[in-house]
Amino acid sequence: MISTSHSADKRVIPGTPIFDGEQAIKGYALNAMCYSFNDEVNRNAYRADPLAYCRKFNLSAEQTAAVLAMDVLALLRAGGNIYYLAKLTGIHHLNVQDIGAQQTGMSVADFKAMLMMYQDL
Amino acid sequence: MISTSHSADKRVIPGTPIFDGEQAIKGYALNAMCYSFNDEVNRNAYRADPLAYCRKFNLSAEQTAAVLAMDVLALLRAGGNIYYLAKLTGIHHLNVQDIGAQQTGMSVADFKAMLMMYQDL
Amino acid sequence: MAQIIGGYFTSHVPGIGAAIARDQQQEAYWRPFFDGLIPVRQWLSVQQPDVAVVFYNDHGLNFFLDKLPTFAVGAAASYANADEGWGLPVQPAFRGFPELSWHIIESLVEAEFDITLCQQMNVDHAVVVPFQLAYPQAKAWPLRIVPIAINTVQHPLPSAKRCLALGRAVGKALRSWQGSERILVMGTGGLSHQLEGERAGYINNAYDLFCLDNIKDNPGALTHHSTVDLVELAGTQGVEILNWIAARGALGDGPLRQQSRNYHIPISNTAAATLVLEPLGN
Amino acid sequence: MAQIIGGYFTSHVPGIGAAIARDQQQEAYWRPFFDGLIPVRQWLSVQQPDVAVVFYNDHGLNFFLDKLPTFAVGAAASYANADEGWGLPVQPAFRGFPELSWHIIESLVEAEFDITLCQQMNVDHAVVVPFQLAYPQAKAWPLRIVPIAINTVQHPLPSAKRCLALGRAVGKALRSWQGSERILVMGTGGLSHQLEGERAGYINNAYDLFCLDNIKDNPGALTHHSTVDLVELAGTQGVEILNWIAARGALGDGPLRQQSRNYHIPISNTAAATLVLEPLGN
Ligand SMILES: [Fe+3]
Ligand SMILES: [Fe+3]
Repeated sequence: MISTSHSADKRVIPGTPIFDGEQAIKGYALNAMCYSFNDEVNRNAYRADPLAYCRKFNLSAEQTAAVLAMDVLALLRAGGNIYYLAKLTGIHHLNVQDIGAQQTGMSVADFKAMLMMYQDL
Repeated sequence: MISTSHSADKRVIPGTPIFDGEQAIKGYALNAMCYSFNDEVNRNAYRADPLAYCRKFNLSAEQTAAVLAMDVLALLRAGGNIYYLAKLTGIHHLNVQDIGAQQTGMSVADFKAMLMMYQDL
Repeated sequence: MAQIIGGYFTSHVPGIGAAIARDQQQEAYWRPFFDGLIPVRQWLSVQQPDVAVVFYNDHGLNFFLDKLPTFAVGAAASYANADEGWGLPVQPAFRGFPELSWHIIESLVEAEFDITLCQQMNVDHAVVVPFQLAYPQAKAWPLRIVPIAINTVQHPLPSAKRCLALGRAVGKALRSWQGSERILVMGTGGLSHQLEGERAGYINNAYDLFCLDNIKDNPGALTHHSTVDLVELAGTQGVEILNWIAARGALGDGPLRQQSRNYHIPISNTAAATLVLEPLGN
Repeated sequence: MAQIIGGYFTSHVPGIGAAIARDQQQEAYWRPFFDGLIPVRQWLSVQQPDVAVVFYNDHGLNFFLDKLPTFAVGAAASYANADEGWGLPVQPAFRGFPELSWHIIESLVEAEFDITLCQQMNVDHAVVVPFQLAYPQAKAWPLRIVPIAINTVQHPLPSAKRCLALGRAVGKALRSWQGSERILVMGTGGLSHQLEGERAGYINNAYDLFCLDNIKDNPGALTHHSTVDLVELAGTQGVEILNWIAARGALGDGPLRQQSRNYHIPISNTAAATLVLEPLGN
């Protein structure tokens, strides 16, 4: 049988969201908003009034709350795709190590130290 | 050997342009202009000043002359793709039978009569 | 389990949409074509499909040469029709079926079809006109759609063989869909016609009849021509037969019954055809 | 006749571009990675390629989910880099090579790859960073490019097996190209890394070394994992190994020499690698 986005037996990799059709359906508006941030004019419009900008893209209440809280795990659960979300977190001056720390519940220093430890494997 | 757009032995079907890579390279600006005509605002801008509109899209002299003459065979030679060109000829109230007549050197009545004759085959 | 109720194939030229807008269906010029839709409508009113998988080609509404897919599969919640630039009245949007779209997309990528997926997509006359013909009274379309666009704009086009394989892979996906929907397969466009060049107005009824005679029981016969052969045989726009070939593939390898068939020359610059094929045993 | 001079593979994360912008190449954190480029630059200065065929993945600059191709082939006269939203300095545009692009496109469609062709296309850090690494002094890029983008953004991704086949088909097209150009093949991205989820920061050097050890002589070994296996093994962004696999395919089936290889953990969140493979007998 073909495995579908909606099959109950979908494979789960702990701590690892897979951006498949189910997530894509959920996240389209959020990802469209984030994609708009390739354009500085749009980044400035968001900075000026984040809530209004979310409304302009018809984000759900869940998505809007996740944006306003800048909560990456919540953004992912709401259908966000990390490639587009990175443009949003960039506006908030969060680089990939900052969001790594946030998602793993570590300090940024601890997150970086964890990465350095892989050298010794 | 792979047949390329540029091979000298490219197959020719009389009276039948094939929109391949070679034509696409030549026609990109012209086709981009025609694609813009999906939007009524752009159609009106073209109507107001066709030459200025051609310049805005950086059409070549050959393409601009073909547009201003509304010469379909010349538009095709200049790299135009009929699917996009149809949006341009539509602005000039030329439907597919009008441009068929123009390209075949017939009157529109004769062109339509030719099509009717296929019934008797 | 889902059921494929059959295939509905028809020409889709904008001239048909214009004739509908001008209410010319009963005029002598148009009637021989529109009358071919009467059995299609009767069949659909009995079959009551819930969803249509539509093989068609975009004519420069949704796709431009900056991003031109060989095969594109819609995965949107709705598909709007829009202004194509020449004044056809814009028709109501279609409801999509994202879950079925994703099921098809996953099947196709697994089967090594390199599709472009479209979570937002406008559909042009090649989708709209066949529904206007099938549901002339509809204020809103009575079924959902999954549009699948095949490149007929920019050579190299996919081969007829590849399009048949695409259709077969879509059919396999449909037969494994766990929903209870009644699924209509559609292939739109053709038959022979050519808009551009000194050969504009070209029609080839011998090739058209070859297609109509073989597509039901011997679709492989339509795949022995290269795409440039197709241009020569069917005309530059007659290559839209690729949509028919793909749709035929989706009907599977079982025996089919020809439920209705109509062929008429000319409508606008086109040899027009309408065909319904139904799986035997339905 | 054209000659494939070899393959240059490298990580491409934006952090590298940021380090270059801040002139941090000699800092202790960055130097073990940047030093791996020294032999690449020496090799390129000897080889003097005229054109690079670049297998990479777009990260949401040129493609959005409205039209997301599995495989996209550039056919533009030039490719601009552009603002990706997070402040990397925009780099000079690349000259394209439309004639070679179309030759590749025609070969691929003939070989039943359903590519999306892009006559206009912006390229992101995944193209730019590897050239910044290879040509650090360049004010203008000294070679033309044909970019080929592989979907790593939206599942279902193409399988490793399909990507290797794509690369092989591109290699076949390159070997039949009648020009006299010296062709560099590039594969960018990876190795293991994961940006999102509670597993963010995941790195798997065992899998990375498996890839580095096998890609030269036994690339088929990299195709036995499904794309979800790849996510598990390499991380959500580690699936960029697909670009390496495709590039390896383009180098053909003849024996290769490992001209240089570097592997270093971490740069940013990534296990970084740089590799040059050269056909024996060149
Ligand atoms: Fe059409
Ligand atoms: Fe990347």
